[in-house]
Amino acid sequence: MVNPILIIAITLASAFFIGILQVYSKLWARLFFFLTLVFDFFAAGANFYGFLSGRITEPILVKIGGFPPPIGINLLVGKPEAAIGFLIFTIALLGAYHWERKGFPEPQGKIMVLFLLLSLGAAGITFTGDFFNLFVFIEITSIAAYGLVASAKTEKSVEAAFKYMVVGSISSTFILLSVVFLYKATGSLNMMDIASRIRNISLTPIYILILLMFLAGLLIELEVFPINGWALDVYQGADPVVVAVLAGAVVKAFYLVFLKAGTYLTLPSFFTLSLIFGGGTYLVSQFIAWRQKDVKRFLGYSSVAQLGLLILSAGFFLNPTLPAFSKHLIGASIVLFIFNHSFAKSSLFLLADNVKSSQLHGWRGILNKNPLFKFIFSTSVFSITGVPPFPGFWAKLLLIFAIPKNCSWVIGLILVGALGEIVYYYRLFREASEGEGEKVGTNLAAPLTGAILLIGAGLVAWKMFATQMGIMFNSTILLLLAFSIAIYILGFSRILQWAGSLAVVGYGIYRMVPEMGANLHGFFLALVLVGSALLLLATYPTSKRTSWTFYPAYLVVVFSMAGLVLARNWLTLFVFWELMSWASFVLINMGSRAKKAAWIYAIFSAIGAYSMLAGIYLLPGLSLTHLKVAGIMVPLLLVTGFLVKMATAPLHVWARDAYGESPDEFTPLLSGIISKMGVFGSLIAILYVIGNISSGPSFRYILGWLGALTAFFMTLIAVFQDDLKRLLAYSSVGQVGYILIGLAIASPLGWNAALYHTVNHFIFKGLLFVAAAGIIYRVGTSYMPRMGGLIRRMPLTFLSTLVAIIALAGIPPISGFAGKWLLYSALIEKGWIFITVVTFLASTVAFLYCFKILHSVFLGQLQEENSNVKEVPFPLAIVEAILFVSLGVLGAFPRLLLDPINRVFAGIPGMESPGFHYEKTLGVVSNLGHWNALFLMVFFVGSFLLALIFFAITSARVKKVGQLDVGYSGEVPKSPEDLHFGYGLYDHFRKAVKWFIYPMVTKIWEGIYEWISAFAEIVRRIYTGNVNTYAAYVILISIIIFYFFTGVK
Amino acid sequence: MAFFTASILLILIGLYAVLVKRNIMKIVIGLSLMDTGVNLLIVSLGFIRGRTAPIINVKDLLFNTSSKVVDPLPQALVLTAIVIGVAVTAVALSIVMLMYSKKGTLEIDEYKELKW
Amino acid sequence: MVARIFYAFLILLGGIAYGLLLGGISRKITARLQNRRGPTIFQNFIDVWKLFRKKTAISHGVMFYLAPMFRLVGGAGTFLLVPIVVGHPYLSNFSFGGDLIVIMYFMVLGCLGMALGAAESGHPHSPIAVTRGLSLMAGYELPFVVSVVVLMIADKTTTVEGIVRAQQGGILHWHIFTHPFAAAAAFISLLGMMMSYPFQVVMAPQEIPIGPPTEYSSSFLSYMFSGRSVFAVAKYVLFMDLFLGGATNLGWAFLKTFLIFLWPLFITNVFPRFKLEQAVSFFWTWPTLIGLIDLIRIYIVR
Amino acid sequence: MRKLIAIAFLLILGFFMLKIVSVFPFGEERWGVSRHYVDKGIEENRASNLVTSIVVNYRGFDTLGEVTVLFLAATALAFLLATCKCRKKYERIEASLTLKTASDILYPLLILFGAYIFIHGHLTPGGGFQGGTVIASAVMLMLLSHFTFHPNHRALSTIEGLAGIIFVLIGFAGFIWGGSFLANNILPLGHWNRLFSAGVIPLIYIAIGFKVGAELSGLITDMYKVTKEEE
Amino acid sequence: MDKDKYFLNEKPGKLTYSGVFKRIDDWTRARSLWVVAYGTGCGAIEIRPTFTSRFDAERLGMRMAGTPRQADVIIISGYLTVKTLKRVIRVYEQMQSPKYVVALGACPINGGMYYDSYNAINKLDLYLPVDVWVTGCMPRPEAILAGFKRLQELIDSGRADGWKKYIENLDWYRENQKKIIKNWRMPNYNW
Repeated sequence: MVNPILIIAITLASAFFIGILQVYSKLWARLFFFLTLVFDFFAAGANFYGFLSGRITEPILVKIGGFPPPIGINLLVGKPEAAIGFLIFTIALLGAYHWERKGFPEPQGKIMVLFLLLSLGAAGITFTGDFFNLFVFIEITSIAAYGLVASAKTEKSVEAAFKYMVVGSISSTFILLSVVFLYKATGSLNMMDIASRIRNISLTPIYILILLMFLAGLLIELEVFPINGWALDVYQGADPVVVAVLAGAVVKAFYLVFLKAGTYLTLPSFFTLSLIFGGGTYLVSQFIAWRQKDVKRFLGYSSVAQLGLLILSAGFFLNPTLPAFSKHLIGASIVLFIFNHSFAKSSLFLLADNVKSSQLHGWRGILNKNPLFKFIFSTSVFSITGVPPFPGFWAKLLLIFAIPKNCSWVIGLILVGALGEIVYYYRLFREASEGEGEKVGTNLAAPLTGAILLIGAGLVAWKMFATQMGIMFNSTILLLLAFSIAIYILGFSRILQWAGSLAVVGYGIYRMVPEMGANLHGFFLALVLVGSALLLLATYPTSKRTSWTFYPAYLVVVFSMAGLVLARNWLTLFVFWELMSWASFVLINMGSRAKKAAWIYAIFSAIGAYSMLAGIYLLPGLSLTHLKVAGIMVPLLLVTGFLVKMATAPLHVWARDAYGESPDEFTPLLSGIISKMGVFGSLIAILYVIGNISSGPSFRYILGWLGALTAFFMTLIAVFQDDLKRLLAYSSVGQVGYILIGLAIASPLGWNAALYHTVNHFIFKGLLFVAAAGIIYRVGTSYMPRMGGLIRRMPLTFLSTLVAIIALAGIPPISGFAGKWLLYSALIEKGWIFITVVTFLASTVAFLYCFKILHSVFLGQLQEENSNVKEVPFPLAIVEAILFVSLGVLGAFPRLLLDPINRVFAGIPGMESPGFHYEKTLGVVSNLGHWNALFLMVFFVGSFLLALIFFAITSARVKKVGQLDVGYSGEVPKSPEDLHFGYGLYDHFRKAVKWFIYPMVTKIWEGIYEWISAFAEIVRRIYTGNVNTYAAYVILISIIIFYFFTGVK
Repeated sequence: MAFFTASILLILIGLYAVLVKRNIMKIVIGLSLMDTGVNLLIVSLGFIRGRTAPIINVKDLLFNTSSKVVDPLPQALVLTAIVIGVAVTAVALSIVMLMYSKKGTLEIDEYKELKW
Repeated sequence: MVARIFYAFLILLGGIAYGLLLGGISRKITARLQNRRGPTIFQNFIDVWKLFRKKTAISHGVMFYLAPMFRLVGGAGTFLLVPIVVGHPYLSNFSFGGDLIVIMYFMVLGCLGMALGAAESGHPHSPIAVTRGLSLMAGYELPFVVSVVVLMIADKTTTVEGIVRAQQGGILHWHIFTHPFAAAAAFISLLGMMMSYPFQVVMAPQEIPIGPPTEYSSSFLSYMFSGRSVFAVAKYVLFMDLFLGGATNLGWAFLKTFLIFLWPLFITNVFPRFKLEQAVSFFWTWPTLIGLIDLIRIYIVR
Repeated sequence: MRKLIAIAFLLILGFFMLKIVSVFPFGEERWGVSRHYVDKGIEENRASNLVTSIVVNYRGFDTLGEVTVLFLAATALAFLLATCKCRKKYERIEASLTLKTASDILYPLLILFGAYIFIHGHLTPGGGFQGGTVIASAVMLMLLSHFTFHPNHRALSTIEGLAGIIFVLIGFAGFIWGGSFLANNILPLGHWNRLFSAGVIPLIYIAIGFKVGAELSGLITDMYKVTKEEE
Repeated sequence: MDKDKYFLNEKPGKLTYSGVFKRIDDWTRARSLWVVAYGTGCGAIEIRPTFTSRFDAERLGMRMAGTPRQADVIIISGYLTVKTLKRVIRVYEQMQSPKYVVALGACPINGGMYYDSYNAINKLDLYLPVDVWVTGCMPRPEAILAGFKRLQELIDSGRADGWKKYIENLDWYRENQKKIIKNWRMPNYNW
């Protein structure tokens, strides 16, 4: 234990000493400066460690001058104070180091003194147990901050300092007045003493007014909306290092004071106040950042919002009616939030310091300049936006689950705000990762430390809180995830990394074999692991452009999916869900033109994840069993989460670009397997939740309609795509619509159809995307009108694509038909006749794009520039071969897949009998009809061969003619380009269906975005930049607080 | 009571300057006025009618002191507050000087680069 | 089984012959309607033979080569999956292979094959015609599906046999009388299926002469010709089974299919042609609405 | 309009403040912890000036902070104005002989007076801050009257820092020998109302006096120099 | 002259052209003439009545073919310019054997009224093997039908072998064609 007074006194003394020293030797001054900070760091750390390890149990009470508490000033350092103190000095040390590397502005000695005293002031604020002393330290901090904010000596920084100073003075006036009034009212200045005295006096309105005055002063410092204009100006105008320390450390000290005020000054309206101001600030700031073009200011908005969330949490934390466990959770969440925000935001500000321009467009492409920069940036952004396993995620999770159910609207507020946060943070991400940017600075040690600390803290939090929350992790999955990350170090050699990944997935399969296939979870596990292994095989040749991170991220996606399907608990499922979503975001973002797509993907992932989280929150229990819920809200929220991943209309907006622009080697996984996680989720949601609500059948009917409309509209839009991958994207979305219909039917036949189609869709869409990857790799474009005639160059790919397309279209002898047949049988059995009609129509329209793929890519005229392309690379060819053979085999023997599916459902009540049986001649027989797959296959192949042989024997001599030798009205065509009909292939059809393909949903989403942006634009106009106005807001808000929260009228 | 009212008036006048005046110097003066008002208020809060200053320089005061002197604590506090006010004013003035050196004007409307 | 295959082969040959004959008849009737004498009703046989026996043929590639076989097998397969006489050991064909859903999807196979071959020829007219054909298919499929679903729901079966059995017991049990609106929708969509005027957009002689098989010649074309003929017969038989109560013997089958054959023929000779988008819009509105009357009735009555 | 709104706001605020103060009748006797200072102050500290006793000992930590604030202000000002190219506003003219002579005479007297004030801080009204201010006013007087007057900046800084360090060191001495930071039991307390009494209080006040004097002088010099350098 | 290359000879061991098959073949060929009518000159206007209600060529089994690939007969209807000749040759070469040429009017025979034109050819049979000539300027549909009747007779009796002659004398035809068509730039003959 180090006496806290030593920290303060030694720092003070050395500040004075540096004041002398700097006159004589700058070097020594600097040395001394760092020595002091390091001492502070270790001293504060020792205290914190003492508390953590349990060596110090009681709060440390320092009696200055030897006087007992009410008489003299005393410092009171408990666990929170020690923690915040440690945080302050850590951030200060990092900031100082960063500033030193960058170069202190002249005169250096003075700025070091200011910096030292700033951290000292913050520490003093944290440690002190006396209200007037608090005021003194606030003033120390403020004055140091005024000086530091102005330290850049640019017009902006000086202006910011002035505004800060004016508003800060008003704030300290309020604090001073209220402290003196408090003294007058209670006769004491000591916090504890006042706390006990206040308990003894009756809280008349006037007393409350005094307390509110203190709180108003504090709220100004805590940057609540709308009296935070000064703070935003400071964030924008000041030197980023200063801002990093201010936002990372100093504000946290003020927050601690806020907590103390809430604890000691038993203010009745504290809860309401913190809810209103915290929640309001949080919500408003998250949205007004949308239109912000200045990165530093926008980070400022984010800071303000985070602080708002902290204030809100404080309200709950100090709410006496909260159960102990919830209180514990909220406490943990506050700690994590503070840690997360301090390090992530400081790192971001320090990164901003490395970038020349603070404008958004100035950040364009800077991530691609320096991998370290990218790492820090992504880590920080992920952490702030709450991506597992970073502390921000756990903080949010803990907070949400701690909030009592009767305040569930607060959850909505938090999640909506978080969504806003996602929107603007990932817009920055998008901007920063797009194209090639300017060079960035290399002063990255401090933010790197922050990022590493974040990761560490995230893992620690994972270990500490996961079990408390009831999140259970399969140890094998964790091991495999660790392996996945470890693959990163093999990044120097792509082939090693690939082989390593294969080995890890192989090991995973080996370890997981016992789990596979036994039940629903095992079924999906098998799909995930085996499917991913296959698709992984095909990634190598085309992954040239992607980075070291590709394989680790890929494996993380794979194993988080494995963890997801193995989850026996909604929360576990959610954690893995988030992990999967964000890892796939990373992967999508690797596509060279995928930045916007990744942004939209992030937004929609977040919409899904948050609504799912809200749903899980509202569930009566967390385990994956039948849960009784009332009303339609819970299933709706849950299902929305899953539907996003399935890209069901109207949540499909992300899919086109995410599928179309993501790296070619990743898209098969995205379409083949990741979308199936939505299927899994919907299945269990329907099974465990929707099955139990009274309006379940109609809910499912609506789901069925959603599926049918998705299938229809997406198919229709797919017809008009000219980009190969986008076409496949829409097709994929449409196909998943069929699966949704099957799920919604919820009869044995329907679920059989859904699962069959799930596997089948994986096979053929995986195949198609793999083939697309190969083609794009060879041809160099995904624009179909520029292809054509590739059948002559890629026969194997054509054959496998053809088979896949036949499966996709659901034409009999190939396996795709099985899903269709089961689905229609189920639909007709169920009597959902209108859905049947729409589905039928959709599958007919699907023929249009099926032909488009085959024609535009493989048939028609071979273009001159493609005349030398080769067959797709070997690994891809192997995967194609495996997949198309399996399509054919399944086509002939659907029982190979139907039997396992039946076994899966055998354990579910009401699903024991599959709804069909097998007969020798009739094949699969349902209650309505029958279908003999083997016969059809034999019949088709046999008669085809017969016809072919007959033709070969009897026909005229067939001569192969040249490519350009076509009937062309006697003319001689000049080039293949003239003859190839690729562009606008379905223009005539477009005229017929133009009413259906109007991008209404996209327009609606865009409209929502625009409206919110416009609203944000209006709201942020209140920050006029005029200091008079800011002061007026302060007065106005104070008046409002005084008026509404006291009885004084 | 007049002391209270007067000091509150001082505070309000200071605030009025901060809220309304367009000249930066006047705003700083307003802040200074506010400080003064607060200090006055603190001192007057410590006053007890009919008592002397808390300096025990005569023997008589040594006994039963608490019935003879005013409350010394507000005075101690005000001492600190005054010094802090001076410090803030000094920093404010230096910032104002810096601002003036940048733009050559003290008009507050010219300093609206940071907004929204 | 061998006997069954043998008979199936015979039936198939009969079907092709019947189809070619119907083609000849239609040419004859058209000619008479246009105040001409027209060719002999066996003209199609002559054409097929001549094409088959041409001395040379050209190919543009593998798919081009295989497509006519696809077409023939697709048509023949569809024909063989539809029972001509339900319950008959041979004339019920291979209807055990699948129900109506299977048949509806199997129908596409031939078209797909031909589309692929045509597209490989590299002639710009081919994809134009194919895309038109597919679009048109998207058009007529809707009313057809509406009426098929009506039948399936009404008879609680998806097999053709079941639907035929449900119509036994008198002429008024035929679906054309019990579900007149569904039947009307289906028969309008038959016009599209047969690509007769006013829906003659695929082979539109005016702008893309003879459509997809532009590059096909000689024996390839003769295969296609046969395939198309038997495919048409398959559709007639299917419609007979679905709406006209099936057949109890070959005589009835010939009569009913001939009646069905006459319906598009008479329409085709008196109507001008729709543009494609008009055709699709037409199918998606009027016949669909007509079919929906029965669909809604079924939905309510069920 | 702006003014009206501002006035309305302020009137409401003023109303609330008045409400607050109205519960504390003016001049009412209302003791809190200061009862202890008043009753036990002499006994514990032997400083006649109770305010000093509070300022330097009971709430000495505040004073340390206060000193720091002033130090901070001086540092910040020096830092901010160090490279400031503040524009000159008007021509300076030489001060008159009378003024020069008078200030030459007053300068040592003022410094002496300041020293007196802070040395007697524990006995009479006044103390380190007040004394330091008087000293600084002496420096200001010289600055205004003499063009050539330049206080030694290094010396000022050194004094300022050293005085601060001494303050902290005294606190430390209390920590080491007296049991707690700023404890007033390391030196004999002496007798009431004597110069050498009250333990470390006069020492601290002297340090503060030096510090404040040096700081304020430095502050004034800095501000003054900024305008002067332009000439 | 490589006869195998152009399949003039029968494939050994396959269905041959002799006997009953040859008979049927010739019979059907004569009764199923698919025509590509190249409207080179004023004769184009006469083709339409020939094929429509009044004269109804369809009763002879004839019909219009949409593409040279499927056609048996090409009708050269009227004068032939050098520019058109190139297209005609190309169309002819894209037709599948056996194939026949019917020339209408005086112009293909000797240039007719354009005998001294700088760009109309005078003798079509220098460039393509004409099976049937129908004279007149222009011949009426009746005459055209008569010409086709004659063609059918020729085919039926196996004497319409212009396509064989063309292949056998390909070099001679090419020489003539190239003599008159200056910018040749055509793909090689396929059959």
